[in-house]
Amino acid sequence: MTADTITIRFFARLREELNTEQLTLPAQPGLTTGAILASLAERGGAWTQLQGEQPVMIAVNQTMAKLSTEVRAGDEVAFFPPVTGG
Amino acid sequence: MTADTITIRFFARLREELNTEQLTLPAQPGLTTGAILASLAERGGAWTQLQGEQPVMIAVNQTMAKLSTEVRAGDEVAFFPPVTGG
Amino acid sequence: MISIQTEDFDPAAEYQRLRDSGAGTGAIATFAGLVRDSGDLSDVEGLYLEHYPGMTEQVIEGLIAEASSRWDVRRARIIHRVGRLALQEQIVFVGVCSAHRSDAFAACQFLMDALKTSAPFWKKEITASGEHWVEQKNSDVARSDAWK
Amino acid sequence: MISIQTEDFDPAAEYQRLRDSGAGTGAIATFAGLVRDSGDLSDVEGLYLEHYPGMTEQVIEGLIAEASSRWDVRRARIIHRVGRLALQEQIVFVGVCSAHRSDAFAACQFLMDALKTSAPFWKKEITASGEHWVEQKNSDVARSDAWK
Repeated sequence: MTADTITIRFFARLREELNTEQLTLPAQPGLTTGAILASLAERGGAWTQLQGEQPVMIAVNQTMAKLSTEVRAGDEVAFFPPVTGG
Repeated sequence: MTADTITIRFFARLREELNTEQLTLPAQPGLTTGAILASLAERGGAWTQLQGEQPVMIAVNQTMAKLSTEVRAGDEVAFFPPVTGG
Repeated sequence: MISIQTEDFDPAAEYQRLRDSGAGTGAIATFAGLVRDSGDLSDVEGLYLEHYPGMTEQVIEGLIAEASSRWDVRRARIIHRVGRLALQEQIVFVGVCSAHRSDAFAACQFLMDALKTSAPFWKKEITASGEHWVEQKNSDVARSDAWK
Repeated sequence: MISIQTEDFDPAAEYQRLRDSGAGTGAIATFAGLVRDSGDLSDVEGLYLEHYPGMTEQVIEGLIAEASSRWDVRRARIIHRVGRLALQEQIVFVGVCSAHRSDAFAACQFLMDALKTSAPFWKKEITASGEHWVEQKNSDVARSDAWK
Protein backbone atom coordinates (compact mmCIF):
# COMPACT_ATOMS: atom_id res chain seq x y z
CA MET A 1 0.00 0.00 0.00
CA THR A 2 1.27 3.43 -0.94
CA ALA A 3 0.26 6.77 0.52
CA ASP A 4 -2.34 7.50 -2.18
CA THR A 5 -4.34 4.27 -1.90
CA ILE A 6 -6.89 2.82 0.49
CA THR A 7 -6.66 -0.79 1.69
CA ILE A 8 -9.94 -2.72 1.72
CA ARG A 9 -10.19 -5.90 3.82
CA PHE A 10 -12.95 -8.53 3.96
CA PHE A 11 -13.61 -11.04 6.71
CA ALA A 12 -15.47 -14.30 7.32
CA ARG A 13 -18.43 -15.07 5.00
CA LEU A 14 -17.77 -11.97 2.88
CA ARG A 15 -14.11 -12.90 2.43
CA GLU A 16 -15.13 -16.37 1.30
CA GLU A 17 -18.01 -15.36 -0.97
CA LEU A 18 -16.05 -12.54 -2.64
CA ASN A 19 -13.00 -14.79 -2.72
CA THR A 20 -11.04 -11.70 -1.72
CA GLU A 21 -9.10 -11.02 1.44
CA GLN A 22 -7.76 -7.63 0.55
CA LEU A 23 -7.65 -5.12 -2.31
CA THR A 24 -6.49 -1.54 -2.79
CA LEU A 25 -8.38 1.37 -4.31
CA PRO A 26 -7.15 4.83 -5.27
CA ALA A 27 -7.96 7.55 -2.74
CA GLN A 28 -10.30 10.33 -3.89
CA PRO A 29 -11.33 13.57 -2.21
CA GLY A 30 -14.61 13.14 -0.28
CA LEU A 31 -14.71 9.36 -0.73
CA THR A 32 -16.97 7.61 1.80
CA THR A 33 -17.23 3.96 2.83
CA GLY A 34 -20.73 3.99 1.34
CA ALA A 35 -19.36 5.09 -2.04
CA ILE A 36 -16.75 2.33 -1.89
CA LEU A 37 -19.47 -0.27 -1.22
CA ALA A 38 -21.54 1.08 -4.12
CA SER A 39 -18.64 0.94 -6.56
CA LEU A 40 -17.64 -2.58 -5.43
CA ALA A 41 -21.27 -3.77 -5.81
CA GLU A 42 -21.10 -2.77 -9.48
CA ARG A 43 -18.67 -5.62 -10.05
CA GLY A 44 -21.74 -7.89 -10.09
CA GLY A 45 -22.04 -11.50 -8.92
CA ALA A 46 -21.34 -12.01 -5.23
CA TRP A 47 -20.29 -8.36 -5.00
CA THR A 48 -23.87 -7.14 -5.36
CA GLN A 49 -24.55 -8.30 -1.75
CA LEU A 50 -22.48 -5.32 -0.56
CA GLN A 51 -25.58 -3.25 -1.34
CA GLY A 52 -28.09 -6.01 -0.65
CA GLU A 53 -30.36 -6.81 2.28
CA GLN A 54 -27.75 -8.49 4.44
CA PRO A 55 -26.13 -5.97 6.75
CA VAL A 56 -22.46 -5.19 6.10
CA MET A 57 -20.45 -3.90 9.07
CA ILE A 58 -17.80 -1.26 8.38
CA ALA A 59 -14.58 -0.41 10.19
CA VAL A 60 -12.16 2.36 9.27
CA ASN A 61 -8.71 2.06 10.77
CA GLN A 62 -10.02 -0.69 13.05
CA THR A 63 -12.81 1.43 14.53
CA MET A 64 -16.49 0.86 13.73
CA ALA A 65 -17.68 3.33 11.09
CA LYS A 66 -20.77 4.35 9.14
CA LEU A 67 -21.71 4.57 5.44
CA SER A 68 -21.04 8.30 5.64
CA THR A 69 -17.54 7.98 7.11
CA GLU A 70 -14.96 9.69 4.91
CA VAL A 71 -11.88 7.75 3.92
CA ARG A 72 -8.43 9.20 3.26
CA ALA A 73 -5.29 7.92 1.56
CA GLY A 74 -3.52 5.35 3.75
CA ASP A 75 -6.70 4.33 5.58
CA GLU A 76 -7.62 0.70 6.18
CA VAL A 77 -11.30 -0.03 5.51
CA ALA A 78 -12.83 -3.37 6.52
CA PHE A 79 -16.19 -4.86 5.53
CA PHE A 80 -17.59 -7.84 7.39
CA PRO A 81 -20.80 -9.62 8.49
CA PRO A 82 -22.26 -9.01 11.97
CA VAL A 83 -19.87 -10.52 14.51
CA THR A 84 -20.53 -13.89 16.18
CA GLY A 85 -17.76 -14.54 18.68
CA GLY A 86 -17.85 -15.40 22.37
CA MET B 1 -35.31 -34.98 74.36
CA THR B 2 -38.32 -37.18 75.07
CA ALA B 3 -41.52 -37.46 73.08
CA ASP B 4 -43.39 -34.88 75.17
CA THR B 5 -40.87 -32.05 74.93
CA ILE B 6 -39.83 -29.50 72.34
CA THR B 7 -36.16 -28.79 71.62
CA ILE B 8 -35.24 -25.12 71.26
CA ARG B 9 -31.97 -24.17 69.54
CA PHE B 10 -30.24 -20.81 69.24
CA PHE B 11 -27.60 -19.76 66.73
CA ALA B 12 -24.96 -17.09 66.21
CA ARG B 13 -25.43 -13.78 68.07
CA LEU B 14 -28.54 -15.08 69.90
CA ARG B 15 -26.68 -18.20 71.06
CA GLU B 16 -23.87 -16.04 72.41
CA GLU B 17 -25.99 -13.34 74.03
CA LEU B 18 -28.38 -15.82 75.65
CA ASN B 19 -25.40 -18.00 76.53
CA THR B 20 -27.60 -20.92 75.49
CA GLU B 21 -27.20 -23.35 72.65
CA GLN B 22 -30.18 -25.54 73.36
CA LEU B 23 -32.99 -26.05 75.88
CA THR B 24 -36.12 -28.15 76.12
CA LEU B 25 -39.65 -27.04 76.96
CA PRO B 26 -42.72 -29.13 77.69
CA ALA B 27 -45.12 -29.51 74.76
CA GLN B 28 -48.59 -28.01 75.19
CA PRO B 29 -51.68 -28.21 72.99
CA GLY B 30 -51.89 -25.24 70.61
CA LEU B 31 -48.40 -23.95 71.47
CA THR B 32 -46.98 -21.59 68.79
CA THR B 33 -43.44 -20.38 68.17
CA GLY B 34 -44.71 -16.88 69.06
CA ALA B 35 -45.90 -18.10 72.47
CA ILE B 36 -42.52 -19.75 73.08
CA LEU B 37 -40.71 -16.47 72.27
CA ALA B 38 -43.04 -14.58 74.61
CA SER B 39 -42.48 -16.95 77.50
CA LEU B 40 -38.70 -16.99 76.97
CA ALA B 41 -38.64 -13.16 76.86
CA GLU B 42 -40.13 -13.15 80.38
CA ARG B 43 -36.84 -14.52 81.67
CA GLY B 44 -35.56 -10.92 81.49
CA GLY B 45 -32.04 -9.69 80.71
CA ALA B 46 -30.77 -10.66 77.26
CA TRP B 47 -33.89 -12.80 76.77
CA THR B 48 -36.11 -9.73 76.39
CA GLN B 49 -34.64 -9.20 72.90
CA LEU B 50 -36.68 -12.19 71.70
CA GLN B 51 -39.61 -9.79 71.69
CA GLY B 52 -37.62 -6.66 70.97
CA GLU B 53 -37.03 -4.67 67.83
CA GLN B 54 -34.37 -6.89 66.31
CA PRO B 55 -35.93 -9.48 64.03
CA VAL B 56 -35.74 -13.10 65.17
CA MET B 57 -35.92 -15.75 62.46
CA ILE B 58 -37.76 -18.96 63.26
CA ALA B 59 -37.37 -22.50 61.92
CA VAL B 60 -39.47 -25.51 62.91
CA ASN B 61 -37.96 -28.88 62.03
CA GLN B 62 -35.37 -27.06 59.91
CA THR B 63 -37.93 -25.25 57.76
CA MET B 64 -38.55 -21.51 58.00
CA ALA B 65 -41.63 -20.81 60.11
CA LYS B 66 -43.78 -17.93 61.38
CA LEU B 67 -44.85 -16.67 64.80
CA SER B 68 -48.15 -18.45 64.29
CA THR B 69 -46.63 -21.85 63.47
CA GLU B 70 -47.89 -24.53 65.87
CA VAL B 71 -45.35 -26.73 67.58
CA ARG B 72 -45.84 -30.33 68.64
CA ALA B 73 -44.01 -32.71 70.97
CA GLY B 74 -40.75 -33.88 69.41
CA ASP B 75 -40.39 -30.79 67.22
CA GLU B 76 -37.11 -28.90 66.89
CA VAL B 77 -37.55 -25.13 67.01
CA ALA B 78 -34.68 -22.78 66.16
CA PHE B 79 -34.36 -19.04 66.74
CA PHE B 80 -31.64 -17.04 65.03
CA PRO B 81 -30.71 -13.62 63.63
CA PRO B 82 -31.13 -12.87 59.91
CA VAL B 83 -28.61 -14.97 57.98
CA THR B 84 -25.35 -13.53 56.65
CA GLY B 85 -23.57 -16.29 54.72
CA GLY B 86 -22.18 -16.38 51.22
CA MET C 1 -24.05 -31.22 44.73
CA ILE C 2 -23.66 -29.43 48.03
CA SER C 3 -20.76 -29.40 50.48
CA ILE C 4 -20.59 -27.59 53.80
CA GLN C 5 -17.06 -27.99 55.09
CA THR C 6 -14.28 -26.48 57.17
CA GLU C 7 -11.62 -27.48 54.60
CA ASP C 8 -10.61 -25.33 51.67
CA PHE C 9 -11.81 -26.25 48.18
CA ASP C 10 -10.21 -26.41 44.73
CA PRO C 11 -12.08 -24.34 42.12
CA ALA C 12 -9.99 -25.91 39.33
CA ALA C 13 -11.26 -29.39 40.17
CA GLU C 14 -14.81 -28.08 40.47
CA TYR C 15 -14.56 -26.36 37.09
CA GLN C 16 -13.28 -29.56 35.52
CA ARG C 17 -16.23 -31.53 36.90
CA LEU C 18 -18.67 -28.96 35.53
CA ARG C 19 -16.92 -29.10 32.18
CA ASP C 20 -17.23 -32.89 32.02
CA SER C 21 -21.02 -32.68 31.95
CA GLY C 22 -21.45 -33.61 28.30
CA ALA C 23 -21.36 -32.31 24.75
CA GLY C 24 -24.44 -30.12 25.26
CA THR C 25 -22.66 -27.87 27.77
CA GLY C 26 -21.80 -24.53 26.21
CA ALA C 27 -21.45 -22.28 29.24
CA ILE C 28 -19.91 -22.46 32.70
CA ALA C 29 -20.42 -19.62 35.16
CA THR C 30 -18.65 -19.68 38.50
CA PHE C 31 -18.49 -17.41 41.51
CA ALA C 32 -16.09 -17.49 44.44
CA GLY C 33 -16.30 -15.36 47.56
CA LEU C 34 -13.13 -14.49 49.49
CA VAL C 35 -12.51 -13.04 52.97
CA ARG C 36 -12.00 -9.31 52.49
CA ASP C 37 -10.09 -6.92 54.72
CA SER C 38 -13.09 -4.67 55.18
CA GLY C 39 -16.74 -5.53 55.71
CA ASP C 40 -18.94 -4.02 58.44
CA LEU C 41 -15.62 -3.30 60.14
CA SER C 42 -12.33 -2.27 58.58
CA ASP C 43 -9.05 -4.06 59.37
CA VAL C 44 -10.78 -7.42 59.32
CA GLU C 45 -8.29 -10.18 60.10
CA GLY C 46 -10.58 -13.13 59.59
CA LEU C 47 -14.08 -14.53 59.81
CA TYR C 48 -15.87 -17.12 61.89
CA LEU C 49 -18.75 -18.83 60.10
CA GLU C 50 -21.49 -20.70 61.94
CA HIS C 51 -24.28 -22.71 60.32
CA TYR C 52 -27.31 -24.82 61.17
CA PRO C 53 -26.29 -28.34 60.12
CA GLY C 54 -29.05 -30.21 58.32
CA MET C 55 -31.21 -27.19 57.64
CA THR C 56 -28.44 -25.56 55.56
CA GLU C 57 -28.22 -28.50 53.17
CA GLN C 58 -32.02 -28.69 52.92
CA VAL C 59 -32.35 -24.99 52.07
CA ILE C 60 -29.59 -25.13 49.44
CA GLU C 61 -31.12 -28.23 47.83
CA GLY C 62 -34.34 -26.25 47.53
CA LEU C 63 -32.49 -23.34 45.91
CA ILE C 64 -30.84 -25.63 43.35
CA ALA C 65 -34.22 -27.22 42.60
CA GLU C 66 -35.71 -23.76 42.08
CA ALA C 67 -32.81 -22.70 39.82
CA SER C 68 -33.20 -25.92 37.79
CA SER C 69 -36.90 -25.26 37.29
CA ARG C 70 -36.32 -21.70 36.10
CA TRP C 71 -33.25 -22.13 33.89
CA ASP C 72 -31.43 -24.77 31.89
CA VAL C 73 -29.08 -26.09 34.58
CA ARG C 74 -27.08 -29.14 33.56
CA ARG C 75 -25.13 -29.27 36.80
CA ALA C 76 -24.85 -27.00 39.84
CA ARG C 77 -22.21 -27.13 42.54
CA ILE C 78 -22.23 -25.24 45.82
CA ILE C 79 -19.50 -25.31 48.45
CA HIS C 80 -19.70 -23.21 51.61
CA ARG C 81 -17.05 -23.21 54.27
CA VAL C 82 -17.67 -22.84 58.00
CA GLY C 83 -15.48 -22.27 61.04
CA ARG C 84 -12.53 -19.93 61.24
CA LEU C 85 -11.27 -18.37 57.99
CA ALA C 86 -8.23 -16.13 57.50
CA LEU C 87 -7.95 -13.09 55.22
CA GLN C 88 -8.19 -13.92 51.49
CA GLU C 89 -9.33 -17.47 52.13
CA GLN C 90 -12.11 -18.84 49.93
CA ILE C 91 -15.54 -18.81 51.61
CA VAL C 92 -18.01 -19.94 49.01
CA PHE C 93 -18.12 -21.42 45.50
CA VAL C 94 -21.09 -21.55 43.16
CA GLY C 95 -20.67 -23.14 39.74
CA VAL C 96 -23.33 -23.78 37.10
CA CYS C 97 -23.07 -25.33 33.67
CA SER C 98 -25.73 -24.96 31.04
CA ALA C 99 -26.29 -25.11 27.30
CA HIS C 100 -26.55 -21.30 27.18
CA ARG C 101 -24.66 -18.46 28.79
CA SER C 102 -27.74 -16.51 29.87
CA ASP C 103 -28.98 -19.50 31.88
CA ALA C 104 -25.57 -20.20 33.41
CA PHE C 105 -25.18 -16.57 34.53
CA ALA C 106 -28.75 -16.24 35.82
CA ALA C 107 -28.69 -19.50 37.79
CA CYS C 108 -25.25 -18.78 39.27
CA GLN C 109 -26.23 -15.29 40.33
CA PHE C 110 -29.63 -16.39 41.67
CA LEU C 111 -27.98 -19.12 43.76
CA MET C 112 -25.45 -16.68 45.26
CA ASP C 113 -28.10 -14.04 45.99
CA ALA C 114 -30.51 -16.57 47.51
CA LEU C 115 -27.74 -18.24 49.52
CA LYS C 116 -27.00 -14.89 51.18
CA THR C 117 -30.53 -14.39 52.46
CA SER C 118 -31.98 -17.90 52.84
CA ALA C 119 -29.30 -20.34 53.94
CA PRO C 120 -28.66 -20.44 57.70
CA PHE C 121 -25.07 -19.22 57.84
CA TRP C 122 -23.85 -16.46 60.14
CA LYS C 123 -20.61 -14.54 59.77
CA LYS C 124 -18.58 -12.96 62.53
CA GLU C 125 -15.82 -10.52 61.65
CA ILE C 126 -12.65 -10.76 63.68
CA THR C 127 -10.36 -7.76 64.13
CA ALA C 128 -7.40 -7.05 66.40
CA SER C 129 -9.73 -5.18 68.73
CA GLY C 130 -12.59 -7.64 68.90
CA GLU C 131 -15.35 -9.58 67.18
CA HIS C 132 -18.62 -8.52 65.60
CA TRP C 133 -21.54 -10.49 64.15
CA VAL C 134 -22.19 -9.21 60.65
CA GLU C 135 -25.61 -7.60 60.11
CA GLN C 136 -27.79 -8.63 57.17
CA LYS C 137 -27.60 -6.00 54.42
CA ASN C 138 -30.74 -4.44 52.99
CA SER C 139 -29.00 -4.50 49.61
CA ASP C 140 -28.65 -8.30 49.86
CA VAL C 141 -32.33 -8.68 50.71
CA ALA C 142 -33.26 -6.43 47.78
CA ARG C 143 -31.09 -8.43 45.37
CA SER C 144 -32.60 -11.68 46.54
CA ASP C 145 -36.17 -10.30 46.38
CA ALA C 146 -35.53 -9.15 42.80
CA TRP C 147 -35.55 -12.81 41.67
CA LYS C 148 -39.12 -13.36 42.93
CA MET D 1 -5.39 -8.36 30.21
CA ILE D 2 -6.43 -9.67 26.81
CA SER D 3 -5.24 -12.70 24.88
CA ILE D 4 -6.35 -13.82 21.44
CA GLN D 5 -4.76 -17.17 20.79
CA THR D 6 -5.07 -20.50 19.00
CA GLU D 7 -3.79 -22.41 22.07
CA ASP D 8 -6.04 -23.68 24.85
CA PHE D 9 -6.06 -21.86 28.20
CA ASP D 10 -6.00 -22.91 31.84
CA PRO D 11 -8.93 -21.46 33.84
CA ALA D 12 -7.29 -22.63 37.09
CA ALA D 13 -4.21 -20.47 36.49
CA GLU D 14 -6.43 -17.54 35.46
CA TYR D 15 -8.53 -17.90 38.62
CA GLN D 16 -5.39 -17.97 40.75
CA ARG D 17 -4.13 -14.75 39.16
CA LEU D 18 -7.48 -13.05 39.79
CA ARG D 19 -7.40 -14.28 43.38
CA ASP D 20 -3.92 -12.81 43.92
CA SER D 21 -5.21 -9.29 43.35
CA GLY D 22 -5.04 -8.15 46.96
CA ALA D 23 -6.82 -8.23 50.31
CA GLY D 24 -9.66 -6.04 49.06
CA THR D 25 -10.89 -8.69 46.61
CA GLY D 26 -14.07 -10.31 47.87
CA ALA D 27 -15.60 -11.71 44.71
CA ILE D 28 -14.43 -13.51 41.59
CA ALA D 29 -16.87 -14.19 38.76
CA THR D 30 -15.78 -16.25 35.78
CA PHE D 31 -17.39 -17.44 32.59
CA ALA D 32 -16.16 -20.02 30.11
CA GLY D 33 -17.74 -20.86 26.78
CA LEU D 34 -17.34 -24.33 25.28
CA VAL D 35 -17.96 -25.75 21.80
CA ARG D 36 -21.44 -27.32 21.89
CA ASP D 37 -22.79 -30.12 19.73
CA SER D 38 -25.69 -27.99 18.52
CA GLY D 39 -25.82 -24.35 17.51
CA ASP D 40 -27.42 -23.05 14.31
CA LEU D 41 -26.89 -26.61 13.09
CA SER D 42 -27.19 -29.87 15.02
CA ASP D 43 -24.44 -32.51 14.99
CA VAL D 44 -21.76 -29.83 15.16
CA GLU D 45 -18.32 -31.44 15.15
CA GLY D 46 -16.26 -28.34 15.64
CA LEU D 47 -15.88 -24.63 15.02
CA TYR D 48 -13.59 -22.40 13.01
CA LEU D 49 -13.08 -18.94 14.49
CA GLU D 50 -11.78 -16.00 12.48
CA HIS D 51 -10.95 -12.56 13.88
CA TYR D 52 -9.67 -9.15 12.82
CA PRO D 53 -6.22 -8.92 14.43
CA GLY D 54 -5.54 -5.56 15.99
CA MET D 55 -9.12 -4.33 15.95
CA THR D 56 -10.21 -7.20 18.21
CA GLU D 57 -7.76 -6.24 20.95
CA GLN D 58 -8.70 -2.57 20.59
CA VAL D 59 -12.43 -3.27 20.93
CA ILE D 60 -11.95 -5.53 23.96
CA GLU D 61 -9.71 -2.96 25.66
CA GLY D 62 -12.54 -0.48 25.20
CA LEU D 63 -15.03 -2.92 26.73
CA ILE D 64 -12.81 -3.48 29.78
CA ALA D 65 -12.40 0.29 30.16
CA GLU D 66 -16.18 0.71 30.02
CA ALA D 67 -16.73 -2.08 32.58
CA SER D 68 -14.13 -0.50 34.87
CA SER D 69 -15.88 2.86 34.69
CA ARG D 70 -19.28 1.36 35.53
CA TRP D 71 -18.35 -1.14 38.24
CA ASP D 72 -15.66 -1.84 40.80
CA VAL D 73 -13.30 -3.97 38.70
CA ARG D 74 -10.02 -4.80 40.40
CA ARG D 75 -8.82 -6.99 37.55
CA ALA D 76 -10.39 -8.31 34.35
CA ARG D 77 -9.10 -11.08 32.14
CA ILE D 78 -10.35 -12.03 28.70
CA ILE D 79 -9.09 -14.88 26.58
CA HIS D 80 -10.60 -15.73 23.20
CA ARG D 81 -9.43 -18.54 21.00
CA VAL D 82 -9.35 -18.49 17.22
CA GLY D 83 -8.77 -21.12 14.54
CA ARG D 84 -10.11 -24.64 14.52
CA LEU D 85 -11.77 -25.91 17.73
CA ALA D 86 -13.10 -29.39 18.43
CA LEU D 87 -16.27 -30.30 20.34
CA GLN D 88 -16.16 -29.40 24.05
CA GLU D 89 -13.02 -27.32 23.65
CA GLN D 90 -12.87 -24.03 25.54
CA ILE D 91 -13.59 -20.98 23.32
CA VAL D 92 -13.65 -18.00 25.62
CA PHE D 93 -12.84 -17.04 29.23
CA VAL D 94 -13.94 -13.92 31.05
CA GLY D 95 -12.87 -13.42 34.66
CA VAL D 96 -13.45 -10.41 36.88
CA CYS D 97 -12.45 -9.78 40.47
CA SER D 98 -14.00 -7.06 42.58
CA ALA D 99 -14.61 -6.04 46.16
CA HIS D 100 -18.29 -6.95 45.79
CA ARG D 101 -20.18 -9.78 44.17
CA SER D 102 -22.74 -7.59 42.40
CA ASP D 103 -19.93 -5.74 40.56
CA ALA D 104 -18.07 -8.94 39.71
CA PHE D 105 -21.22 -10.54 38.24
CA ALA D 106 -22.33 -7.42 36.37
CA ALA D 107 -18.92 -6.71 34.84
CA CYS D 108 -18.37 -10.36 33.84
CA GLN D 109 -21.79 -10.62 32.23
CA PHE D 110 -21.50 -7.23 30.51
CA LEU D 111 -18.11 -8.21 29.05
CA MET D 112 -19.45 -11.51 27.70
CA ASP D 113 -22.58 -9.89 26.24
CA ALA D 114 -20.62 -7.03 24.67
CA LEU D 115 -17.93 -9.39 23.34
CA LYS D 116 -20.62 -11.30 21.42
CA THR D 117 -21.87 -8.25 19.55
CA SER D 118 -18.89 -5.84 19.38
CA ALA D 119 -15.66 -7.79 19.03
CA PRO D 120 -14.76 -8.78 15.45
CA PHE D 121 -14.87 -12.57 15.73
CA TRP D 122 -16.77 -14.84 13.34
CA LYS D 123 -17.72 -18.42 14.00
CA LYS D 124 -18.20 -21.15 11.44
CA GLU D 125 -19.87 -24.40 12.45
CA ILE D 126 -18.40 -27.57 11.00
CA THR D 127 -20.52 -30.69 10.57
CA ALA D 128 -19.99 -33.99 8.73
CA SER D 129 -22.04 -32.61 5.82
CA GLY D 130 -20.49 -29.17 5.52
CA GLU D 131 -19.70 -25.81 7.01
CA HIS D 132 -21.89 -22.83 7.87
CA TRP D 133 -21.10 -19.31 9.05
CA VAL D 134 -23.07 -18.65 12.24
CA GLU D 135 -25.66 -15.84 12.01
CA GLN D 136 -25.76 -13.13 14.65
CA LYS D 137 -28.64 -13.77 17.08
CA ASN D 138 -31.23 -11.11 17.77
CA SER D 139 -31.24 -12.34 21.37
CA ASP D 140 -27.51 -11.56 21.65
CA VAL D 141 -28.05 -8.06 20.27
CA ALA D 142 -30.92 -7.52 22.72
CA ARG D 143 -28.82 -8.69 25.68
CA SER D 144 -25.98 -6.41 24.67
CA ASP D 145 -28.33 -3.44 24.10
CA ALA D 146 -29.82 -3.96 27.56
CA TRP D 147 -26.55 -2.71 29.11
CA LYS D 148 -26.82 0.67 27.36
